[in-house]
Amino acid sequence: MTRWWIRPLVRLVAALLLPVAVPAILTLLIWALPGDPASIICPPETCGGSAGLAERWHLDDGPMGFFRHWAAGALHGDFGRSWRMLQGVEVGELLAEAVPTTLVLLALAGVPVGLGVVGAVTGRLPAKADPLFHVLGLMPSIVLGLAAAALVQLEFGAGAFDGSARWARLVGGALVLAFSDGALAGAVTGTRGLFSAEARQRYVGIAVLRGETVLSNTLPNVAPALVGQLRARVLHLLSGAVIVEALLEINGLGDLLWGGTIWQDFGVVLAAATAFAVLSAALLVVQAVAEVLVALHVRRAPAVGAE
Amino acid sequence: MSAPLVVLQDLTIRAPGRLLVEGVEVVVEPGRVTALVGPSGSGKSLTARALMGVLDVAPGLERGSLRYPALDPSKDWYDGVRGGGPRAQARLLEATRALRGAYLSYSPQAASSALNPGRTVGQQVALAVGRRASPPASLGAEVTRLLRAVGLDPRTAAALPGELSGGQCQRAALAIAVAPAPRLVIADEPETGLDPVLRRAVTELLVEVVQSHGAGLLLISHHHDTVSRIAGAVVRLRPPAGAPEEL
Amino acid sequence: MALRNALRSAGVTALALAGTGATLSYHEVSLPTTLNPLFAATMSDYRSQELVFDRLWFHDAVTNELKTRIVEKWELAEGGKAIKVTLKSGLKWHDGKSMSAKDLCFTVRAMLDKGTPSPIAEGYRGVLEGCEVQGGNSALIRFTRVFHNPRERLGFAILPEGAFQSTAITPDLDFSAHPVGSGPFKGSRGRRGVVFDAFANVHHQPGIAQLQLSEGNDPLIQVKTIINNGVQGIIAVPPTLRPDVSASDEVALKSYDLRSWWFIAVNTNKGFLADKRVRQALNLMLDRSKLRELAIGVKPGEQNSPCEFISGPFVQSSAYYNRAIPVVERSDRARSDKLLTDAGLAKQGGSWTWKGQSINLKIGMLAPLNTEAPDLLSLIGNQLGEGGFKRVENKISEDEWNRQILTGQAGDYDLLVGKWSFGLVEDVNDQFHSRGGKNGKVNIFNYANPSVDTVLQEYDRARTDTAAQDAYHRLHATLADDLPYLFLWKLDTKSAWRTGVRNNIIAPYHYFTEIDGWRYDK
Amino acid sequence: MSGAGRRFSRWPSGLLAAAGFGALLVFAAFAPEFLPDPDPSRAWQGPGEMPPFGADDRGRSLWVYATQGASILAWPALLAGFVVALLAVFGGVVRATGAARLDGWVQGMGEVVGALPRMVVVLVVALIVPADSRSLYPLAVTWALLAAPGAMDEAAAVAERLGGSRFVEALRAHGYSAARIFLLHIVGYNLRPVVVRQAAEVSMQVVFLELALSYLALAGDRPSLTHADSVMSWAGLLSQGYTWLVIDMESGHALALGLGLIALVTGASLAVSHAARAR
Repeated sequence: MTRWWIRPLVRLVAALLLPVAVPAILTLLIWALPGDPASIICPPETCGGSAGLAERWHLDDGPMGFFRHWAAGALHGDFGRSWRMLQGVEVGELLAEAVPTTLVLLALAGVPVGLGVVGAVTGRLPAKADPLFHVLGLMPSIVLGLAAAALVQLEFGAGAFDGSARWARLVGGALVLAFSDGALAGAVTGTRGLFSAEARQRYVGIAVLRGETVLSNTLPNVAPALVGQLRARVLHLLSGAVIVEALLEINGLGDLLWGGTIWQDFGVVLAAATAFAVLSAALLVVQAVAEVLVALHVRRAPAVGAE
Repeated sequence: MSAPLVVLQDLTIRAPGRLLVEGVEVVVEPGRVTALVGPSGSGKSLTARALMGVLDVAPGLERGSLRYPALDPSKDWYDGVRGGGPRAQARLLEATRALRGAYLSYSPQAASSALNPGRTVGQQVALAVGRRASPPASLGAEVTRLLRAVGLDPRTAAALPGELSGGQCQRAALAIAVAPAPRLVIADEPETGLDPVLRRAVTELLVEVVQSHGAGLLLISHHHDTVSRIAGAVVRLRPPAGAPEEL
Repeated sequence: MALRNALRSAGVTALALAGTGATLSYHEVSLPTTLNPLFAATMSDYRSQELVFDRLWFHDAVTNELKTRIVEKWELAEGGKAIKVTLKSGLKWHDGKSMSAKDLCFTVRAMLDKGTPSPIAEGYRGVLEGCEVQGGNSALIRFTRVFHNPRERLGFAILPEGAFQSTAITPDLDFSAHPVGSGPFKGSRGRRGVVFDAFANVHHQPGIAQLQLSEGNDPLIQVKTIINNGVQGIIAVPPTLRPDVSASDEVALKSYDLRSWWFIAVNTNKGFLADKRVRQALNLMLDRSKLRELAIGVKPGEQNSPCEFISGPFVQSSAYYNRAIPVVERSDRARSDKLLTDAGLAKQGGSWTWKGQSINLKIGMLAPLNTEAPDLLSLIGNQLGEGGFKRVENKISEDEWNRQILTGQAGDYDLLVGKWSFGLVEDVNDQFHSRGGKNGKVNIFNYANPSVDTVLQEYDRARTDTAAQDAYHRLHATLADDLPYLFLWKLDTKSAWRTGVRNNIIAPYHYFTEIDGWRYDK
Repeated sequence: MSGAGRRFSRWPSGLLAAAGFGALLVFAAFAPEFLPDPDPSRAWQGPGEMPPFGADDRGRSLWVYATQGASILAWPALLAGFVVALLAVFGGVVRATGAARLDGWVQGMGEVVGALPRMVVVLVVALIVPADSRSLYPLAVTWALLAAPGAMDEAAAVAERLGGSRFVEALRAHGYSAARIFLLHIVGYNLRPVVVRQAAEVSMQVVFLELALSYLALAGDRPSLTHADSVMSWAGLLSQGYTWLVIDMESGHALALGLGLIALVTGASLAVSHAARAR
């Protein structure tokens, strides 16, 4: 307990590192690929002479120069334009649509997961239900996703993306995210495990003899582990969003990344991957802050000495 | 002569296939020390818990009555609990919650593992003080007073149980037990895990602190010397299975 | 099951609703990669751009005669090395500004500008020399030399000067997604589709208010969708699914001749494949009838099949096709084995080896071809396998194809299955001329054959159609013998449109050239 | 997951696991190297007409899908499981030895690696693998490396519950050799359940990953990211089955087979974890 601040600190450092490291590594990859970067980013057949591109995109200054320019632009919200996936469209514009969409998707997926966690903490959700969640959780997202896609297609038609069709895709995707690949099951059993283990501690029984409640004693003590688990869950959902969005054609970050990858549109991939890194970093920060708050709460003591 | 703090009669608790305690009678008068003695397994802790309205064995309470005459001479808290099984016992637990840590409080044995490791000692004492009917003018000052009373440096208020020695924990637990200014303190083998010198100190401190608060004390112990030295009344438990009684 | 059916019936109505409103929605196999005519790479690009832009000259979809919608009058100048063009007056761009000769010359200058990284522009750099405005609506366009068909060389789309900062036009401008044209529709590319809104003009009065283009992947589902009126059109219906469409009274198949032909390019620079006899052997090893039957679904001896075999780089209906050269339909294992043995290959344990090394053919195919001819790659692979060749099979994405294959960086591939579609000009110089300078720009395996180059130059120099045809007939003969490609077939392309869509004349290649006349009553 | 399982014998689940993975490897072993020619006249035939599993839309036996799909998956999935197991053991042992500095580094690295959304990294790796040498191996190993921090954490926690280095000291006092302590007592007796479960889960995830990537490639009519195009992934079964879902093509049996194979993998992975837990 003496150096309680180390873990949060490590997390904060990691959080600072991620959004820089991810695009930096990607940049190196562009140069690691065979062929010259310009023609990798836009094949000569569509972009003709790549010398012009190299200059436009600062590809001729080597990886460092390119990354400097890119990062400088990114800091001002200028991610350049899409070369291949959606030629001419500002990548920033794509992000502006994708990030909120993915956040909504995660939020929707977070509802059942959150309810599961709360249910497990308060004991409202009987442990008897766990096997059911487990069976559901064994389903890979691709299978549930296909079912959801089929429903959307049957209900709204293949080409429908706006209005209620958009929401149907979002809600469908969220449910797939929440239930497949053990997301909900993991959250529920994980939380339950944490609390039941803590509730078995002797001090809890004694606290009851003092007329205190179990939760008021266990909650602060499991909070750090709980926050850690929740972060892992959200990260899991975030990663799952790639497949689900691509499958259900939801205009989110995951789909953007998928599109960027198959079109080898590095501008888009860079931006999307960085956005993912930022979201993940934000989660790290949240966890670190939560840990600090808990530590401070634990250390709280009435001002003594005055009599 | 004022009313007894607690009157427990004919306490009979059954676990699957065997009796745990049978026909136990306990009366604790205010201002005096009552000792609950008996060999291990004779149900001392069980009786103490039953006396606080905490019954957590199935099928559980078979016979008996529990009264807190100083509060309400007529009310038998076991009404509707006898033979009621876990559900009725859970109801009793809820019903008596307000009393625990207020009217009567509990000082555990092996306190180092009995204190919440995630809360400073000061915070735990403060929480207990907070359960008084009339809160003190200055919480900080009251915590300091209590810590001093049990012979702890007020600075230990900022310490977590893990950072204290066994003896310090025992003292802290005692402070927590008396903090709500209870009418009755139930001390469960407070000497356990302490060396003879410390053991004596702690029990004497216990009696002194409790009596200075004008409360009654139910002391659970299997140390004859302690009991004979401080107890005004002794309740002997013998294992219902008829195991040979100590003493 | 019951739920599924209930949903399906609900789905059908939902699909039906999607088709209502004053819009015509249709599926392409893939969305256009850009709406900027300078960077068109796929057929879907060309089709979409035809809705948004006017080309200076185009071929009539029915009579195939050369036509224009925006030229008032024209005359050759400077002894045929230049052409004076006068544009019609009152032509408007989609942003309301009026079109003038300045825009025409801007387009020419943009294409000549080296800062415009456009392969299409590069093609014109060999043809055009410059352009000067002569009065408000007239411009003088100069050619690099005298052409026998000068106006046919002017099939480019006109771009608005006002929409660009400079003549150096790059593909990443917003123009690629939200172009300003003078065509019948104002186009806007979204993440999931393209919307084209009718734009009335002096030279365009489109009869349809809006077109909605969306991507339709599984062709089977596309066909079911159009039958349910989920969309009103499908651009490409694979031969195997055409019977399903014909079976419906509400949907009609519409033929549009892309003049596209399929081939297997052979890596003539790689070891044993450099030997002509090996290529001939491979040519004889293929059972084209079986390939066609299993991949396209053409029964042996079927009349007016959508798929005709070819023996050279033209479709049989073309004037350039040399009918004297027979096609190879069936395989002739005995002859092919003999040719291979003569070329120094030896069979060990049932598979061919060369100089003691076992041969492992690396075969690639342009992935989207699989929609038109399912399993073609594995069918070809299996036939070569039966012939005694080990092999690896890879599909190649359109992007990868453009990036690696067409730029002559096909690397260690041995055989590549692909397709060419001709535009206005049936010109195969880029495919077969040895690479260098402006020549052989899409020469896949960098095939180099002096006698072929000579013939191609003759075609280039030809001043009359007959001279050009004569050159290409000889080219056909040479290629059929030297076999840098194993020529497969011409596969005609069919669209499906709801019968409610009337007067929908479809132009070869650019498809929507006659869209003004289309009508749709629900 | 907990106590309940311990009462069972290891054998039934062990056999089930062996059967599951055995089937997978047998399928893989029987996989034809190339797709056979289609026979359109037999399209959509049911298992009755074309045993054992029926035919696809081109009249090709679904047996080919099952076997070729397995040949794509089996070894990469097992490799991924092995990598995770190895790293988890490492994590556990490091904690047990009480090598604080190394442990610190391991945790720090885990923090960073664990914070990367897995699919994002996998896609980026897929992006740089040359198109003509596609295979599931690089993606599987990447996935394993990304999953490792979690596994190492859990293993370390187990070692910690044992009492970390004190546990080792205690056993030393009993005169056990270091090898015996680490291999048998720490890894064999205590880490086994966690390590095996993590490995099994990751293997299963790799299978699902392949299905997802192949399906998306198939749906977009693009070359696969995970295998050569002369073989068919199980994703082919799902996309065939999808047409049954949306347009009622007679391809229900394809979907059933696809789901069956997924169930096989899931069951095997569960059984392995259970066997490792059982006494």
